[in-house]
Amino acid sequence: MLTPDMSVDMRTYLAHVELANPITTAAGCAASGAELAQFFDLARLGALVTRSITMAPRAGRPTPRMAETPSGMLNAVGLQGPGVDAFLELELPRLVERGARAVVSIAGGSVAEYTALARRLADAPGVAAIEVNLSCPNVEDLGRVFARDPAASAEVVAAVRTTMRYDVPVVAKLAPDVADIVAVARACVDGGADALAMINTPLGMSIDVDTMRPSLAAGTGGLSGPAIRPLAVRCLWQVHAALPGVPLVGMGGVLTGRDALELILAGACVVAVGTALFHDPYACLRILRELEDLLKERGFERLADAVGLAHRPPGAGPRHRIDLEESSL
Amino acid sequence: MLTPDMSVDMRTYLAHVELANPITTAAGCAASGAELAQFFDLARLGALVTRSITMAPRAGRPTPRMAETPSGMLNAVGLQGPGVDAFLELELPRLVERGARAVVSIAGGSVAEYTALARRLADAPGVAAIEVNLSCPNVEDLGRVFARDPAASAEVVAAVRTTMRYDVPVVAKLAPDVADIVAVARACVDGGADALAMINTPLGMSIDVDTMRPSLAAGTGGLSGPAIRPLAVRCLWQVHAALPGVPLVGMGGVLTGRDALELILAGACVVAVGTALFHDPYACLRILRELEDLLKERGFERLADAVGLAHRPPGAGPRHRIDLEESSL
Amino acid sequence: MQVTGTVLTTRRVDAYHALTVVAPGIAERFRPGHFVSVAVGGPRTSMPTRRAFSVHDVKPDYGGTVELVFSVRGAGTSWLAERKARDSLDLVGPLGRPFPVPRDPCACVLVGGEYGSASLFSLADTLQQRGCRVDFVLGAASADRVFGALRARRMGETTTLTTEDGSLGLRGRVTDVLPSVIADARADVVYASGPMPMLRGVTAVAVEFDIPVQVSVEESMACGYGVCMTCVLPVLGDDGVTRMVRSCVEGPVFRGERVRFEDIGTIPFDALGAPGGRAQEGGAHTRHVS
Amino acid sequence: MQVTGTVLTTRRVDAYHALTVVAPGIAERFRPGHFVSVAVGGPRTSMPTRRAFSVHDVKPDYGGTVELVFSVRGAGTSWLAERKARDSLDLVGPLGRPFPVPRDPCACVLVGGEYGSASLFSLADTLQQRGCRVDFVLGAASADRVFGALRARRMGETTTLTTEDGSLGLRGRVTDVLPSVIADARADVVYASGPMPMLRGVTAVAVEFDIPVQVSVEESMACGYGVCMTCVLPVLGDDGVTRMVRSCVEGPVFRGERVRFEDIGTIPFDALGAPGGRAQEGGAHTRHVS
Ligand SMILES: Cc1cc2nc3c(=O)[nH]c(=O)nc-3n(C[C@H](O)[C@H](O)[C@H](O)COP(=O)(O)OP(=O)(O)OC[C@H]3O[C@@H](n4cnc5c(N)ncnc54)[C@H](O)[C@@H]3O)c2cc1C
Ligand SMILES: Cc1cc2nc3c(=O)[nH]c(=O)nc-3n(C[C@H](O)[C@H](O)[C@H](O)COP(=O)(O)OP(=O)(O)OC[C@H]3O[C@@H](n4cnc5c(N)ncnc54)[C@H](O)[C@@H]3O)c2cc1C
Ligand SMILES: Cc1cc2nc3c(=O)[nH]c(=O)nc-3n(C[C@H](O)[C@H](O)[C@H](O)COP(=O)(O)O)c2cc1C
Ligand SMILES: Cc1cc2nc3c(=O)[nH]c(=O)nc-3n(C[C@H](O)[C@H](O)[C@H](O)COP(=O)(O)O)c2cc1C
Ligand code: FES
Ligand code: FES
Repeated sequence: MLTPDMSVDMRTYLAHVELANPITTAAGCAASGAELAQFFDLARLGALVTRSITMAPRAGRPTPRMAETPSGMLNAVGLQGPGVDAFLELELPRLVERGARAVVSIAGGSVAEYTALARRLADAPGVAAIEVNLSCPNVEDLGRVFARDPAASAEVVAAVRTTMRYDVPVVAKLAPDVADIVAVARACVDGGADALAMINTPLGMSIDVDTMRPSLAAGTGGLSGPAIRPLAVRCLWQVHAALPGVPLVGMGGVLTGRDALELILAGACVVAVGTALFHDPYACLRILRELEDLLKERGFERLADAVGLAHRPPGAGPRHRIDLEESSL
Repeated sequence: MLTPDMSVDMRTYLAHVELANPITTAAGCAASGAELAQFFDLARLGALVTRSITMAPRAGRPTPRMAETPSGMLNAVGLQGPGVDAFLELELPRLVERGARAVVSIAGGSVAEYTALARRLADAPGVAAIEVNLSCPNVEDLGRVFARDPAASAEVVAAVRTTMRYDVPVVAKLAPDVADIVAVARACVDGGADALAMINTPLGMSIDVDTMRPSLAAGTGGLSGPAIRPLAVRCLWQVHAALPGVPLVGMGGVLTGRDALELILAGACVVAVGTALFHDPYACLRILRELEDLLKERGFERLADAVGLAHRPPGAGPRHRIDLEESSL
Repeated sequence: MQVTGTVLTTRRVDAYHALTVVAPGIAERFRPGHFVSVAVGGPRTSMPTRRAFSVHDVKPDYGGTVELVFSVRGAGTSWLAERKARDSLDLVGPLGRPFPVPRDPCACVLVGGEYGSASLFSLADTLQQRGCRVDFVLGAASADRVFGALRARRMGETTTLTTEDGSLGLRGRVTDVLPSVIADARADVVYASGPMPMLRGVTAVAVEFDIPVQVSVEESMACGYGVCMTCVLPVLGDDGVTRMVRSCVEGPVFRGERVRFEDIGTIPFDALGAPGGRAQEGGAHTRHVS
Repeated sequence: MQVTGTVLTTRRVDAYHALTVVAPGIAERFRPGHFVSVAVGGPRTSMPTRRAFSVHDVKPDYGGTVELVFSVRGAGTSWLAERKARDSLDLVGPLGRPFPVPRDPCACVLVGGEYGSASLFSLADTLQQRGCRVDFVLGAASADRVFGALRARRMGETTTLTTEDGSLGLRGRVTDVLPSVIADARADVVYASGPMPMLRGVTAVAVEFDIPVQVSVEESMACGYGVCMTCVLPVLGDDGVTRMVRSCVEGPVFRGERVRFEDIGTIPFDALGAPGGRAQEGGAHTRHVS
């Protein structure tokens, strides 16, 4: 047991890269980092995950790009960003200067584009890890999203893994709207992923009953926020059960330390915060503090001891028997 | 335009079966109907959809079976029910006596079991339609859920369609946790489905951070309630766009007339109410009233004119251009 | 029935909050042991399931009021604790199977644990009106969590209090003192309301004395009126068959010896419809009777 | 900065609600044109995104208060309309690029539509302190939706009111009367806040008179401080390149003639990074400047 004044060892590992704590921003939810830096020192984050960087500058989707849904929001930003050259010239160096650990998210429309991005990033100083955003339409497969196809996901991951420096971990980011998340996870690990991040936003939609038209200009959009947390917990749980040795970055609707702990107990060793940042610029630091307090209350000396703990066979008693049948009924 | 005292024609068709109005209960959310009958006359519903009937009586899953999540709930009831014989002897006749239109939901673990259920129901008087719950583990395929596999879904639907009386529509009920809902929908229609119902509950999970164990005894459970409405709207939208002639039963987080209208504008001609019934036994009638008022306010003379209306090309102006790319980003 | 009631008063009672709500329709139909379910979080709440609470008291004021007593557990009860007089509250009730009361006068021991005692006072009233003797045994973890000790002392022939930390009454549990209370009162029947482990213990004592025991159970509930099937527990029927029965409509009050306490949280292998278990033939057996 | 403020007063002003909130840190940093974002729905809200509101007024009372004026649109503003004195309110602000004010005294026409006028009075104050002449043009659909007519009459050199139904002032729109107001006042600059179509019209008039116009736009916002990229609109940069810029940090105040009003809701084909459009070489061009 800890005494009240002892602190919990919050260090964690994203593959072999040590992070001072498990709380990061989620890709696309902290822009270039500069905005958050007005509020607090970015070095206090486990890592800052960048928006998904593309080869060319992208203007994104038309507006409205955002709609609120019950305990969630839909977005269709469409990867607006400056392109990899401007990112390397202007954004990444600023992050490094600020002492942030930078995880760079990349997005492409073909295996070749992901490879090209990896090549541009391979020698960039200050890339702590690469996160491969697989929720992009594959232009070579009728726009079918990579993340929905284990083989296509694996191909992208393998190409990036081969291209990146061996000491920079490659994290594959998966989406929940597939029939079998474990199959995609396994394919990515077989393709060389050092870690997996989940979940990206499932595809959703809302219709404005006054205009009688879709709320978003793009029609559909990604659903994020607390509404999807049960999907995130389930995906983490299934993947951690199937691939217990693979480090998992959990995200989806984390607003509080309790939510972060839920994802950690399911198997995440890193927790990313997205939509909550829109509500509270200090969300990451608050969540980190709350998480540490919760771990302390529960007698943990190290964060690492809580990772995946909900999987352990319980003390005894049939009340806690876990039956892993997959049906939702 | 309607004058304020005119009423909207709320009739709708589930395939060729006319329903007096589009609001039904969702399978498994109104038990046998007897409980709701204490509150209001079941004949006022568009239809009463029964719990999913199985061949043998089922005790269901252990408790806790329920956990609340942000704007949603998880359930793992496990199809507790009396079995088809008791259903036919005791429950269905009571529904018929009460003047309810009964849509009978069926669930099985193999194609043979679904076929056997259809055979038992084929000559039962008072079956307005059969809803085939495809979110069941297929014992012959390592417990893989039928709804996640287009071919398996189609096989079940074809078997039920062949067995049922030709004049009883067969509705295939789909789950959203697939990579391509349109592929499953198409397979079911090709297999003979007269209509499609969506969405069943996506698989979710929550972990109690105090006990540090899963909240549900079964570990995972189905997520329902307002949280999933954006997924329901998106599935309806995609399937209606791909298969505009197929009647769709929409469900997922409908609490109000506005929510029902949202699903109708996306393409549903029937709307089922599930979780809202737990909050308000009168939910169906209230939603029906609210829906009728909304249609009236918008100048509709017939419900049918609103079905799928959000798909129509808008008046003009680029603000409303809908871009149907599938990515959630 | 569903009622939009108005909060009349709010007060703190030791560790508990008490809310009195004007809800004539519910008050009128109330019988001891009934519960109500409350919508929490206001319009556009993120909490879609209602919360169940026993009715502590009904009064004729303002056409009929009901009083709930509760402790703050999670977000729903936190919200409820912030209600103020004149706020409105959406209630459904009265729900459930109330306590059955004996036709003829007899000696009754009423056992309450934590806020479980809240539902016993209206029962005691009814029993006394029928000429029954009533003895109370109330227990909790600590003094501030024993609900209704004063009222019990006023109403009961005897009142025995227990706390686990010894801060009020005897140190220990209600089951430690129950045998002597039953013996002294020559009790004919036991009524109990409180946490599941307590109900199990009370039932064991009553069985030992070979007297009937009525327990009011508490299972997680989504609907409260029988449609969701989430609140089940294994109960032995008159026909010797165990069924997973709904505690909201077949309960919350059950005959204690029929509840398979040791199997709660499981599907006993011999329950009707258990996986791999016996599937009864014929429809009649499959009705939920308990 | 994020502040948990306390509601000081609430009042109705015709079709609008006004809330004064004690929020010293925000009041202190405020400049005309700033906005704040408000968390709605309380703890465990089902509404995860904040709502943006212009700051109508700041006062030094209680260390500093801010006043918001709003109309009820959906669930968030309904919730806000129910706040009472002493409730607490979670605000982030001041946010955005405020109205730029001229160094030297000049003649300014301030045009407000609906609640858009709310942000013009503190601007008028600042302008008048710098010796500027201020003329107001306020419009709305109907009399009850014209905000601040009295105050404008008190402050402005002239005040012209328009309503679409003619219930107050002239029947018509602000753009119908704006040319003559500009001419009469020999205006050097126009400031405008209101619905997008109005801003477009006002900009066209100012362009015709060849005077600068500063418009405060209103786009759907999720974060309000630049991280979510949902609030963008096409704006022409100094370099002649159109970029999708964030109205929360690069705006909400823009030079009207730089905003491509006719293309709002689209990605203009010639915007930087438009699909199939030109992708600029080099990094420098890709910074958002406007
Ligand atoms: C028949 C019955 C009578 C009850 N009477 C009382 C009473 O008089 N006073 C009192 O303080 N409590 C009573 N309870 C327990 C009360 O319902 C829970 O404390 C309350 O639901 C917790 O809600 P929450 O939002 O604070 O907790 P949360 O943990 O946030 O609740 C989440 C969900 O779980 C359900 N839940 C959680 N705990 C329980 C529980 N113990 N029983 C049932 N559902 C639960 C809630 O209804 C909700 O759906 C009773 C329960 C039942 C079933
Ligand atoms: C910079 C700025 C200043 C504003 N100032 C005022 C003001 O002073 N007074 C006033 O009444 N309103 C103002 N608005 C509009 C105000 O933000 C919306 O009326 C409000 O967000 C609607 O919230 P709701 O919950 O009632 O509506 P809902 O429709 O339920 O809102 C759903 C979501 O859409 C967003 N949203 C909806 N409409 C708008 C809108 N017009 N602009 C931005 N976001 C929107 C909300 O923020 C929320 O995320 C301003 C908006 C901006 C961007
Ligand atoms: C506005 C917005 C933009 C996003 N952009 C990206 C992105 O560029 N790349 C990516 O991999 N995920 C992106 N996401 C998904 C988030 O990283 C995260 O996976 C998801 O939002 C779930 O977490 P949350 O519920 O905490 O937001 C975006 C999410 C939002 C809300
Ligand atoms: C407690 C519960 C039990 C359910 N049982 C069934 C069932 O037996 N068969 C079925 O097809 N769907 C079942 N469902 C799914 C619902 O029919 C519906 O598809 C889903 O809950 C989404 O609608 P809602 O958000 O309105 O609840 C069940 C849902 C709940 C919450
Ligand atoms: S609580 Fe729904 S059946 Fe008992
Ligand atoms: S509102 Fe988030 S970037 Fe402007």
